[in-house]
Amino acid sequence: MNVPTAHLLYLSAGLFALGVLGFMVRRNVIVVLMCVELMLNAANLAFLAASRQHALEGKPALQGPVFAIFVITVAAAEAAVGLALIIALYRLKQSAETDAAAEMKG
Amino acid sequence: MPSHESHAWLWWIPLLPLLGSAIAGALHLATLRARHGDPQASAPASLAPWIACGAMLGSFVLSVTGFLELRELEPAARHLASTAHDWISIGGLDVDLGLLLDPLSSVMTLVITGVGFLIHVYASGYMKGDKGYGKFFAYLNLFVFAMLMLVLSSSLLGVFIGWEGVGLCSFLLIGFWYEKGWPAEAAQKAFVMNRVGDACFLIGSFLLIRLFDTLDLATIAHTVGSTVSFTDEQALDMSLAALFLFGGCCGKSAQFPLFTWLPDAMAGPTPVSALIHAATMVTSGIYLVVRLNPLFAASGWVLPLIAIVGALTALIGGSTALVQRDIKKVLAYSTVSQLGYMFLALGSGAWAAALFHVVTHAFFKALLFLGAGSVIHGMHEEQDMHKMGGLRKHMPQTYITFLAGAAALSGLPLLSGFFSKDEILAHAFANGGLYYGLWAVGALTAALTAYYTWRMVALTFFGEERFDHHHVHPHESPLVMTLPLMVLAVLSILGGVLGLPPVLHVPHLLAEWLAPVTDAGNKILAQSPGEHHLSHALEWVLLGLGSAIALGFAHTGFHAHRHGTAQDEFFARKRPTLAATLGDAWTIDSRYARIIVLPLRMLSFLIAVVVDQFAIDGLVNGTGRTARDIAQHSRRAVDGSLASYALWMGAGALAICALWMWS
Amino acid sequence: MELVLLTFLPLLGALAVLCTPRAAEGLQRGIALATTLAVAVLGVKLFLGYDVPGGDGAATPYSFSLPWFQLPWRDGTPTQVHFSLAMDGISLLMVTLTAVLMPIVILSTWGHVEKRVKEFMVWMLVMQTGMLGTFLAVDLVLFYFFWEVSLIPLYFLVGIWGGEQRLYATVKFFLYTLAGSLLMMVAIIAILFDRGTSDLGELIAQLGQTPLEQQLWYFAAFALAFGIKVPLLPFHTWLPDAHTQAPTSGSVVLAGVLLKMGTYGLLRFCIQMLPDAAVAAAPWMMALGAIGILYGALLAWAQTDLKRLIACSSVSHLGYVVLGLFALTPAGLSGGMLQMVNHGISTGLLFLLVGMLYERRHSRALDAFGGVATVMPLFALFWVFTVLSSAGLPGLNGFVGEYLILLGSFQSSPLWSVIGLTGVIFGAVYLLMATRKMLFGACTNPENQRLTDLNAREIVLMLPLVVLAVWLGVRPNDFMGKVEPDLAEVGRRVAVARQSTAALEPVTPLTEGVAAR
Amino acid sequence: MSSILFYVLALVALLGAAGVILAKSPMGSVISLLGTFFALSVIYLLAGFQFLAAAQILVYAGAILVLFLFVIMLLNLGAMGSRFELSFAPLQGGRARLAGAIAVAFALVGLIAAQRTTLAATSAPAADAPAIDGLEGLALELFGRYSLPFQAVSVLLLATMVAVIVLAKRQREGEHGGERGGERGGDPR
Repeated sequence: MNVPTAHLLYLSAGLFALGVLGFMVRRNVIVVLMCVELMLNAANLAFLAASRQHALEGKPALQGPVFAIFVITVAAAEAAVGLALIIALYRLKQSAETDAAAEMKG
Repeated sequence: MPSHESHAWLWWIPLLPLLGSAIAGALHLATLRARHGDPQASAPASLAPWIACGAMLGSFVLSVTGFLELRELEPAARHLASTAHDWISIGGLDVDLGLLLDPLSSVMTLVITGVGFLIHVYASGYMKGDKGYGKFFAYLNLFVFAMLMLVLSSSLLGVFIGWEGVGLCSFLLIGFWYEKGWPAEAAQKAFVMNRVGDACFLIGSFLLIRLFDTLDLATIAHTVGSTVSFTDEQALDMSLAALFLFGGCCGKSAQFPLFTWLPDAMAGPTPVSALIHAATMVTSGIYLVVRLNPLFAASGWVLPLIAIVGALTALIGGSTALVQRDIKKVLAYSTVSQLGYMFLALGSGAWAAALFHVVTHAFFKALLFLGAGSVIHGMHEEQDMHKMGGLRKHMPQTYITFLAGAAALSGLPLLSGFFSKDEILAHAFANGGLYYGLWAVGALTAALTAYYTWRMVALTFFGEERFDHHHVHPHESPLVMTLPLMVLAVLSILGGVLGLPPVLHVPHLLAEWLAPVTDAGNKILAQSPGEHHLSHALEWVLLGLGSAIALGFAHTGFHAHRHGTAQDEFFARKRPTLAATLGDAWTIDSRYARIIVLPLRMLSFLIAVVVDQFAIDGLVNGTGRTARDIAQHSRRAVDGSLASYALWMGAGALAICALWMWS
Repeated sequence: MELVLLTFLPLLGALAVLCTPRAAEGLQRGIALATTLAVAVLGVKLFLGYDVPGGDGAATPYSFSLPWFQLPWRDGTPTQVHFSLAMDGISLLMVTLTAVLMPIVILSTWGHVEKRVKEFMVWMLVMQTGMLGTFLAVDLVLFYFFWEVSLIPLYFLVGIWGGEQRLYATVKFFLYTLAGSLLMMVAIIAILFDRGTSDLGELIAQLGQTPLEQQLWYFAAFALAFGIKVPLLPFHTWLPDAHTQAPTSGSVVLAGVLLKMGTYGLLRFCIQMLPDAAVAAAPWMMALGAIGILYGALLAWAQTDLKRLIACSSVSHLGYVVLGLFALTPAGLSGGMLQMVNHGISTGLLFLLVGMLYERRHSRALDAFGGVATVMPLFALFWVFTVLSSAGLPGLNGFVGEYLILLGSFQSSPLWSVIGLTGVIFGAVYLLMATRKMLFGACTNPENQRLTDLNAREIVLMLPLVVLAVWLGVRPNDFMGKVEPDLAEVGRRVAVARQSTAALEPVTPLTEGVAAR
Repeated sequence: MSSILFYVLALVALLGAAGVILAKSPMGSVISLLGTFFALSVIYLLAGFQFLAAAQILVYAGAILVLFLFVIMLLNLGAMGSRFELSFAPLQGGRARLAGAIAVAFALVGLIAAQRTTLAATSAPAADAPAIDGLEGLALELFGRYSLPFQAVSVLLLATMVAVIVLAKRQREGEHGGERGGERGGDPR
């Protein structure tokens, strides 16, 4: 596909923007976590777009995928811990709403 | 220049009173400790007067020997310098403290120690039984030490030591009976006003340093005398230095702007008024001007200014004394007036005449003050003349000596006051021009002096006895008080012999004696325009006029009040406003309080409260408070809701991206 | 080597006091007194043994230097910060005053420090080390170190043993001085990295080459830090509070020595080290000094609390010192130096006397007293003596310093000298007002009638200061003789700077404005 | 032909992402997220990253999403039988507007950054060109230059496992700590 790399990056920006919007707007913690996943994916896409560009120009382009792999593992770890927290929170507050846990205030 | 071998014995003249003061002080502290035992014990203190009088006598004898030794030396070399103690040699300022006995200072020491000794003897009787007996003599001797330092010092800073020392002792002695409260205020007023004068004195000394780079009086007088011409910048500095030094003299010798402290200084015991506020301290200003007469002679417009201030002060003092009821206030304003005369003399260049009047004034004014003291002592602390009268029967010795003093003060012919006062008026008249006016003021004041002096004599010793008899039993003072009165009376009568007018073809003893000191000044004055000597005929006319004024006004003053206080009431009824303004020394003092003291007090309140606490402190505390408020607000932002945190994170990340994009 | 002993002997004393059991108050006081006496003896020995260095620039007889630590500098070569102490003419008088004053202060605590004596003595001794170190340090970093060491103990002294609002006063004092000294630290660091050395000797030689603009910035930083400590006019509001709330011994040390660290700093670091900047900023500093005199005097006149009145008088007196120092004439410099010592003695005495009165009457309000002289004649004698020494009566110590300062400032700018001179008049006014309200008048208040006069301890406590006051008044040369050469050297350097700045185009008002803050 | 496929897939991905935000129930979000992941995986394939396309499916869709599903089921949050509705409720309100503005700003930043990069459009690669992330090249890179990060990541995963076990373990009676809030009566705070 001879799609210019810029378009790939536009898509990544779009995905990231939606991720941020969801992260700030949604009240359900699980959906917030999903939006975080979404943002990470957008980052992955950007890495790969750049790597594709280097490959097309013939330069060594393996850094992109390696970073993408690391991003994936980190995302997995982050999701696991996030969900464990949600379970603990749920057991404590019987709800997954972000406003439930509001004691930690100044 | 001073003779070469140094006369260490000179130091004993001031040190004897200092020693006396220390011993008297120790005795006083001993009595304090003894008094802890039984309140009545005052044995140790009774020694104090003997020691004090002894010290005074010793230093008088030394002064006389110094005088005699000076007489042997031929006029040009009449200087006895003492060993110099290197006081300050710091930061480019070299001051050596040495004593210098020359004709001028020997006259002054003789007057100080002589009259001082008489007053000490008098005081031992007057102050007997007072709780602070020892302390009084300690202060009195300390005062004499300071006065002698002032008169004998060879450097201006040495004079300043005496200058402030005298101010301190007058503060201590005016406020001697501090339990009564108002003497302490009078003392503080005296000290602060003297301090104003001292500040001007200091500025004068700085200018002298800038001009002559030394503070040694002899060198300054010599340099001014011998230098032919001055650059106009130097001339300005010299007249400014003269002006500021004269400011210092005004403070100390109670001249026009700074004289209101002297009447209040009567709060002190009478011997103090006699010694400090009649004979010695107030004359220090005149001594300084005569000591630096070349500087003042060469200072151009300052000399007439001194004359004007002198004449004005004389008029104010004389007119105020007319309506005073307190006998000591009459004498105080009379002193102010006579000092005005002395400065009038200095202003017209008659240095010897001024000093002659200092000497005669010391005699008769001390006599009058001590006489008044003996009257007050007899009348059990009563000072209001309207409550006295007919005391001549009860106090014959005091009455006679008082008469002598009054005659001398009012300038009756052949007495000391007559000769010294008329010599001043003659010199003033001789200068011509502006001085004619000043002569007229002087003559008028002479009339006023005669009037109020004899009014005082009439009210106190004549007329019916206006005091209630069962409370007050006037009695003659003991011999220890009346003896000094007699000695002073003799001196007042014969004092005139020191300076007989030239028209009698008899040498003016004092003028010749002071010649070495005053020559330089007279030479400079001779160069200035205007003729300076009077024809014989004119002198006779002036002498006749002077004695006519004195006799006439003395007569009217005496007879108007011979029969009691009718004349005073009549005057008060007819001219209430004039009586009031005159009574309050032309309301100068109350104006000072209103125009100077009040605004300053408000300024200090303004500074202390508004500027200091409100503005500066407010600023400091304000910064503290704003820091706390900022912290308070930011605390509220942390409200625990995850959503808002998410927003903050989003905004923060955005800001960083933007920053990164556009940097 | 004696300098190290002199500086750290008090610290040893503090450790000794720490080891004593808490209850043994007598022992603690004894150790503190013994240590301070030892330091006093050593200080006086050093003072007497101090012979003026022979030729120009000969090494001062007492100096001690040890490499301390290194700081990375440009292109790898590290700068070496030395632990170097030295006593030359300028610091001689202040070190001796500190050494002599401390035993008197410790002796005065018998009357008014009862609770927690142990900590009090420890803090006092630590402070003495800090003070001695500050005067002796010849290395900028070391100077700053000791400057802070002397600052912290006073925070505790005022904070724990102080009066009612002691916390407000001590926090304000601490933050105020700390803010100033932080600025100074910035300047020290800047100098360190600009010149690569923090040794005063080298800096004095080298700082001449830095551009005037930069020198002015250094001057401003140092002047502000010392200005707060002196205290100069706008930064003085902490002093009355600190003094009213401080315990007697605390305020004696504060007035006697700590304030002089400010003026000493001005002399050492602002004038000796930065002469060109000093010449440029002299008019402004003289203005602050002269106005400070008047302002302090008027401030004192309006006070009703006795201790606050004396604190304001300190503002006025130190205004003299600043006026003298920045006159930059030999008379001014020597006068300023002498007045530092005089103020320590006369104000120290004043605070001791007020302390004694407070111990008996537990009140400092002027109106609460009246006619005390009838009941306490000895106290009245000492009080009048000290008031006269403080008001500058010739023959006592105040006069010589004051006269030199006014003469010196008259030589450089007559306007400020005359304004300073009016301070002489107001000085007498507020001191006499306080004396009259307190001592004279009838003794009506029954509480006043029961006051007991001074006891032997209190008199012995004050005698050395009284003797010093008279000795300084009558024979000031004995003290200033040793100091003259160094001050003359500073005077010479400033004169040289004055010619060179006169040759330079006049400093643009902006920088001068900068220097003024 | 394949460029058109890319734009279609891009659209699918964006819609899926929007679906995640707007889905009424978390179950709906999971499903739309799954759609985005598939679209991305195919895009990777088109771009020549075969390994990563597989990884995307296996790890993201297979593992993480399943985990989400599992948690949603465990806490029975999603309404099971309901249809997949969208609701625009979250986008109302001042806070949402602010969030919208920030999201748009991010998009803009991304777009500008993308334009600024000098990646000019290039010709299409040969259809049968070898994959960019060829296994042996990737392996050499992963275990060669990036061996340290690789180890670090494995440690990270271990730590995560421990954390998850501790956090999610149900506290049986008799063990103190952990669930204090629940057992002992109302907490005074």
